[in-house]
Amino acid sequence: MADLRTTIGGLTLKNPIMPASGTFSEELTEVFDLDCLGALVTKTITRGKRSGNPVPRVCEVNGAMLNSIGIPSKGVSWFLQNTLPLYRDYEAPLVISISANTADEFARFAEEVSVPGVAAIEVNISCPNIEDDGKAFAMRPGATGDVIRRMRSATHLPLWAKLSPNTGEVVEVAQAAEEAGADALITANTMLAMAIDSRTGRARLGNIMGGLSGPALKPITLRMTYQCARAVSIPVIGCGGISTVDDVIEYLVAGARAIQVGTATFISPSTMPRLIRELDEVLDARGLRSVDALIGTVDVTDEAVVVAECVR
Amino acid sequence: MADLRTTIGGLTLKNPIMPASGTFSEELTEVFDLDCLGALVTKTITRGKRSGNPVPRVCEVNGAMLNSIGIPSKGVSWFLQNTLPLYRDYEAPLVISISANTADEFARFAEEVSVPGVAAIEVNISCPNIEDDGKAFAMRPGATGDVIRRMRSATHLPLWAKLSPNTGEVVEVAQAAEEAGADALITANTMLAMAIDSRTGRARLGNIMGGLSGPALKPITLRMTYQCARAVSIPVIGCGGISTVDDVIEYLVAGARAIQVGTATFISPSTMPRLIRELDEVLDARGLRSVDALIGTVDVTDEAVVVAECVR
Amino acid sequence: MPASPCVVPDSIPHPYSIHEVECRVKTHDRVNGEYRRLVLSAPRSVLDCEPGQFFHLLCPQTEGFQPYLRRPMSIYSYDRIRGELSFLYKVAGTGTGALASLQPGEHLNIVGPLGRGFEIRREWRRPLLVARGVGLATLAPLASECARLGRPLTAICSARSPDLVMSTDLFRSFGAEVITVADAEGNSDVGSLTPLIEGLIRTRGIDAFFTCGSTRLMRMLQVIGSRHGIGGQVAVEQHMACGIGMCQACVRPFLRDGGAVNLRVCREGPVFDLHEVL
Amino acid sequence: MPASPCVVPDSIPHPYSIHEVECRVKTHDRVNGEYRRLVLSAPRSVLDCEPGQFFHLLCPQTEGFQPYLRRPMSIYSYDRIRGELSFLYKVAGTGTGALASLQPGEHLNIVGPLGRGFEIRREWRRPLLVARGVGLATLAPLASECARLGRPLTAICSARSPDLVMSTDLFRSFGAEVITVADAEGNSDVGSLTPLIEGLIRTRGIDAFFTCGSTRLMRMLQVIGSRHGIGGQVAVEQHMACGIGMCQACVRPFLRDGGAVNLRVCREGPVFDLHEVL
Ligand SMILES: Cc1cc2nc3c(=O)[nH]c(=O)nc-3n(C[C@H](O)[C@H](O)[C@H](O)COP(=O)(O)OP(=O)(O)OC[C@H]3O[C@@H](n4cnc5c(N)ncnc54)[C@H](O)[C@@H]3O)c2cc1C
Ligand SMILES: Cc1cc2nc3c(=O)[nH]c(=O)nc-3n(C[C@H](O)[C@H](O)[C@H](O)COP(=O)(O)OP(=O)(O)OC[C@H]3O[C@@H](n4cnc5c(N)ncnc54)[C@H](O)[C@@H]3O)c2cc1C
Ligand SMILES: Cc1cc2nc3c(=O)[nH]c(=O)nc-3n(C[C@H](O)[C@H](O)[C@H](O)COP(=O)(O)O)c2cc1C
Ligand SMILES: Cc1cc2nc3c(=O)[nH]c(=O)nc-3n(C[C@H](O)[C@H](O)[C@H](O)COP(=O)(O)O)c2cc1C
Ligand code: FES
Ligand code: FES
Repeated sequence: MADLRTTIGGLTLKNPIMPASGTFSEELTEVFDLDCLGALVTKTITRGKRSGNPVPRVCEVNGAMLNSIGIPSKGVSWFLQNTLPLYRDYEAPLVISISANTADEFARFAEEVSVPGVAAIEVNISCPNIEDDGKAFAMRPGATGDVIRRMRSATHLPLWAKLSPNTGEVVEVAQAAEEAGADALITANTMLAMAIDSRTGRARLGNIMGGLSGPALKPITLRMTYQCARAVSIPVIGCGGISTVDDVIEYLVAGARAIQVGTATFISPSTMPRLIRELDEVLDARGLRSVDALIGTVDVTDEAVVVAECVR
Repeated sequence: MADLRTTIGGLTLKNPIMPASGTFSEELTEVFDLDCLGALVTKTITRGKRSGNPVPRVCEVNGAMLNSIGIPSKGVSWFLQNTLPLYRDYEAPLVISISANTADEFARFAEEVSVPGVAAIEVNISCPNIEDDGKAFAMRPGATGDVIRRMRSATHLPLWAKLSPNTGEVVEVAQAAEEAGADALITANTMLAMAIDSRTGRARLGNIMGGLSGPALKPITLRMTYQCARAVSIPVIGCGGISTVDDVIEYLVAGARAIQVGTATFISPSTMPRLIRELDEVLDARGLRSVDALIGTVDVTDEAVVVAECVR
Repeated sequence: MPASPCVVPDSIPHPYSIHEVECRVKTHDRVNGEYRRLVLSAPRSVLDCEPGQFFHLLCPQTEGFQPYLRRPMSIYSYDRIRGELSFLYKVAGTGTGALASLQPGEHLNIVGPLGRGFEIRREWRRPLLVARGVGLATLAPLASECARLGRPLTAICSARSPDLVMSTDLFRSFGAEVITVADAEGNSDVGSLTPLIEGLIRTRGIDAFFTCGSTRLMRMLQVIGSRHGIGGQVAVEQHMACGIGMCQACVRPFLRDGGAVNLRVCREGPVFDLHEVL
Repeated sequence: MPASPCVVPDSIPHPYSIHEVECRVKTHDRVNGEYRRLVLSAPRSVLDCEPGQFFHLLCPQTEGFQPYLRRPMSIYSYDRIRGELSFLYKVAGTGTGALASLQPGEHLNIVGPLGRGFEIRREWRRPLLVARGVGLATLAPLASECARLGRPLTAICSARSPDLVMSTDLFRSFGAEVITVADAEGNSDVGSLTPLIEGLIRTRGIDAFFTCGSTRLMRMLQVIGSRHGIGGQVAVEQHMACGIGMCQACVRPFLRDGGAVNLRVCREGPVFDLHEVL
C-alpha cells in the first residue's frame, strides 16, 4: 500500500482526492463515509442570502454539462449555525468556499469564517467584481492580487485561490495570487459556454450562458494545471473533467499536488472512493511508494522525430 | 428548396457552409466538387517559409482532438504562383488566411495577397505578436484593433478577423476589430489545451500544448458567437465543433451568418456537402424560405419557472 | 495505513441509504405506442422504497444516443420478496431513447432510492388519485399502499386518447374505483373534471387529493381543495443533475411559512404538499 | 437553384478518387495472439488500389473504447472481382481495440484508397522484401504485384518469435522464396541479417529492397544499399488526422534535392524512396 498523503500549504491530506465546490454537500454521507476523502469542500457561500439563477439550471452537451446554478446561499450565519456543525465529527479537513462582490467584503467574510472546524478557505474569485465593471476577479492579476492580499491580513487560515479558465492571463493571475499570499491554487473553475436547443431555438439554460464542466473541460484545465505548476511554487490543485484514475494521474503528472472531483460525482456518486482505491492500486502496480513520486513528472523531452527546420 | 444564400460583408455566398482554415486544402477536390461550398478558405500562410512544430502534431482526447501543427508555410510567392492558380476555375470565393508577427507585416502581407482570385482575407490573429511579449494579437482589443486598422488601409479586400477563445475579453476584441474596419468576424479558433499519456507520463503533443477542436469546443465557441453577434453589427461566422446540421442551426440561431467546418472534415471528408443538403432539408421541413429566417432567432425569453427571489 | 477504508463493496450491506447498483434487466416491454415498462432484478439494499420516491438512471450509450447526465424516474413498483424494481416511462429524448434499447439480460446502473415519497396521513381516509400520462407511474405504488392501509380508493386516469390510459387494471387490482377520461372524448378538461370531482367529494366523502403528471390538473385540485378545505400531495418534476441534493439544479419555488422558498425537487420532494406548490 | 449540386450519392459512380464508404464485414479472424485479419465487402469504387496504399478507418464506438480520429491501415489485399478488401492489424490501443469488436455483418466506414503506393521500377528485376511485424501486411499486395509482373521474389519475414511470423504461406503462394527469422531464435538482428542479405545479393542478384515495419531494418537496408548501390522503397508510419493531405499532421523529414524537406506521409507517402528517409 502506497503512501497517498499529500501536503497543501500547511495542511496534510491523507490522500489527494477531494470534492469540487458546488458538487458536494452533506447529503453524500448517505452514499459513503466522507472520512475517506482527503478533504471536504463546501459549495461557495456568500455573506448575505442569494437565490441563484432561473431554471433550467443545468443541461447536457456532448459528454459534458453546463450549469448556471449561480450561488444560492443561505448566508453566513445560517452556515455557521447549521452547516458547520454537520462536519464536526469528520477528521477530513473542511475547506469553506466563499465569494463576495468586493475585495473588502472578501476580507471581512474570511475573518468571519475563520472559526474552529474550518481548515482552509477556498476563494471563489470567478464571481463578478462590482468595483471592476463586473469583470470576475479571476480575470485579472491585479484584482486577484488585491483580493488575496486583503484576505491574507484578515485570516491566518490557508487561502486557496480558485482560478478561472476564462482569462487570457492564467499565469499572471496565478503569480499574482501567489505573491499576494495564497497558499494554494485550484485550476480551475468552469468555462463560460452556451447551448441552444436546435429544435426550438431556445437557450437551454434559464440564464442563457453557463459553465462547462465534465470530460470536455479536461484538456483545458489540465493545460492550466501544467502552466501554473511551472509558474508558481505554491501547490496547485487540479480540477476539471476528472472521472477516471487515469485522469487523476495525468493531473498529478502535470504538477498537481491534489485534485478535485466535480461533475463525475453526479454521474456516479461513489466516484471519489473509487478513485482513492484505484490510485492506490496503480501506485502499487507501478512499484511507486507515494503519490509524491508522480507529481510533476511529466516528460516533455522530445524524443520524437523533429521536423525539418526548413520547408522547401 | 430554400434560399441558402448569405451575405458576408460585400460577398454573397451561395450557402453558409465553408471550411475552417487549416482543415482544408486542394486535396479535397478528390472527394467532392468544391464548387458546392459557400466559400473556400486556405490554411494560414505566412510571408516567409516556416516549418511548423515537432511531431506528434495531433492527438485525440474525449471525443475531440488537439493539434499543434503550427503554421508550416511555403511562403507568399510559392502561394501566389502555385496554390492560387489551383482555385482559378472555382466559382466559390477564395478566402486567404494570413498571419504575421507584427501589425506592419500584416499590412504589407495583406497588400501582397490582394490580387485577382482572392475574394477576402481572413486574419489569423491567434499568432504571437512579437511587439507585445509574444501575446497573440487576438488576446487584446488594442493589438487587434491595431492590426485590422493597418490592414484596412493596405487593401480593399474584405477583412475577416478570426477571434480566439483564449482571451478573457472576447466582446472587447470583437468590437475593436469592427471599429478598426473588419468586415466580418470568425468565432473562433482553437482553445489552448494539453494531453498527457497517463501510462508513460509523456506529453502527447511534440509541442506539449496545442489547440482543442471538435465537438468539445462547441459550447465555448457557440457562446462566443452569441456574445459577438449581439455586440457588433458586422457579420459573425461561427466555427467550432460543427459536425451535424443541428450544430449548424444552433450557430445560425445564435447569430452566425455563416459557419466553418473544421475537424469534422477529418472524421468524414464529405461532411460539408452533407451539411448543405441537410440544411436545405431542415429549412424545407420547417417551411422556412431562407437561411436568413433562422439567423439570430435564439429565444432567450424566460418562460421557465423563475426561482423565488429570496431564500430562507 | 489502509488506503481507502471507506470503500465498502456493494455486496456487503452497509449503513448508507443511497446506493449505486448495477441491475439486470428482467423484462422490458412496450405498454403502448409511447410507454415502456422496465423490470429490473434489484438487490434488497435498494428496495426499502416509499411510493413517490425515484431512482436516477444511467441510461446506456448507444449508436444514436449518448446521454451524459442520469435521468430521474419514479418507482412504478418495488417488490422486496421477488427482488424486483420497475419503471414505467415515456420515450421523450436522448436518455429515454437510449434506455429503450436495453435488452433483457443487460445491465442498468441506478442510484437510489431518492427523495421524499407520499405520506398518507392518518386523517386522510378517502383519497382521490388524479393522474395524467406518466403520472400514473408515480401514483401506482401509492395505490398499492392505500390498499395495504385499507383506504378505499378512487382514481381518475387521464390521457390524450383512451388507448393511452394505462394501468387501470393495476389500479383496480388494488381495489380502486377507476374513472378514465381522455382528451379525445372531451371529458378530460378542467371544466368537465371539476363537477365530476366535486360530485365525488359529496358522494364518496373524498378528503385528500394525490396527483402527478399535469400542472393543469394540479392547479385545478388546488382550487377545488381550497374551496372544500381538502389537502393532499403532488409529485413534481424538474431538470436534475446530481439527484441527491448537492447541486441545487432542481429547485422550484414553494410556499412555506407564508413566504416563497426554493426547495430541491430531488431532496425536499419530489412529493410536496398540494397547496405549497407555486 | 438546386441547393447542393455537389452531393453525389455514393451509389452513383463519380469522378472523385477518394471515397467514403460503408463496408460490410465479411470475416474477422484472429491470425495469432496479436493480429487480426478483417475482410470487408467493398464497392468497386474503392478497389482501384495500388500495393502500399492505405485506408482511413472510422473504428466503431464501443463500451470500452471511444476513438475519435480515424486510424490509418495498409491494404493487406484487394480483389476487384470478389469485391473484397482486407486489412491485417495488430491490436494496439483505443482504435484497434474498438476495431477488434466488429462482427461479421456489421459495417465499417472507410475512406480511401489513400497515398502513394509502391512502384516496381523497370530496372528492378530481383526484389528483396524485408518485413517485420505488421509490415507484412503492407508488403503482401506488393508480393502479389511482383508475381503478376514476373519478378522472382525473395522475402525475409521477421518477428519476435516464430509463431508471430505471419503470411509466409501467402508469400510462398506468390512464388516467393521465404526466409523467416525471429528474435527468439537469435537470427533477426542487424548483425545476423547483414551477411544473410549480402549473401542474397551475391547468390540471387538482388537489385532492389522493399521494407516496412521496422526503423532498425530500414536503416540496415540503407547501409547495405549504399554499399552495393542498391535502391528501393520503404513504407513509413506517422500519426495522422485527415489522412488525405489537408492537415499537415503526418509530416516527416526527407532528403530531397540535397536538403531536408518535410513531406506528408499520407500524401507524398506512405511509400518513399529507401534512401531519402532521414
Ligand atoms: C422525480 C421525477 C420522476 C420522474 N418519473 C418519470 C416516470 O416515472 N416516467 C417517465 O416517463 N418520466 C418520468 N420523469 C420525467 C423523466 O425524467 C424525463 O422524461 C426524462 O428525463 C427525459 O429525458 P430524455 O433524455 O429522454 O429527454 P430530453 O428532452 O432529451 O432530456 C434533456 C434533459 O432534460 C431533462 N428533462 C427533460 N424532461 C424532463 C422532465 N420532465 N423532468 C426532469 N428532467 C427532464 C433530462 O433529464 C435531460 O437532462 C420524472 C422526472 C422526475 C424529475
Ligand atoms: C500508412 C499507415 C499504414 C498502417 N498500416 C497498418 C497495418 O496494416 N496494420 C497495423 O496493425 N497497423 C498499421 N498502421 C499502424 C496503425 O495505424 C496504428 O497501430 C493504429 O493507428 C493504432 O491506433 P490505436 O488507437 O489502436 O492505438 P493508440 O496508441 O491508442 O493510438 C493513439 C493515436 O496514435 C495514433 N497512432 C498510434 N500508433 C500509430 C502508428 N504506428 N502509426 C500511425 N499512428 C499511430 C493512432 O492513430 C491514434 O490517433 C499503419 C499506420 C500508417 C500510418
Ligand atoms: C453544478 C455545479 C455547481 C458548481 N458550483 C460551484 C461553486 O459554487 N463554486 C465554485 O468555485 N465552483 C463551482 N463549480 C465548479 C466546480 O467546482 C469545478 O470547478 C468544475 O465543475 C470543473 O470540475 P469538473 O469538470 O470535475 O466538474 C460548480 C460546478 C457545477 C457542475
Ligand atoms: C489541424 C488543424 C489545423 C488548423 N490550422 C489553422 C490555421 O492554420 N489557421 C487558423 O486560423 N485556424 C486553424 N485551425 C483552427 C480551425 O480553423 C478551427 O478554428 C478550429 O479547428 C475549430 O473548429 P472545429 O472544431 O470545427 O475544428 C486549425 C485546426 C486544426 C484542427
Ligand atoms: S438534482 Fe442536484 S440538488 Fe436536486
Ligand atoms: S494526415 Fe493530414 S496531411 Fe497527412
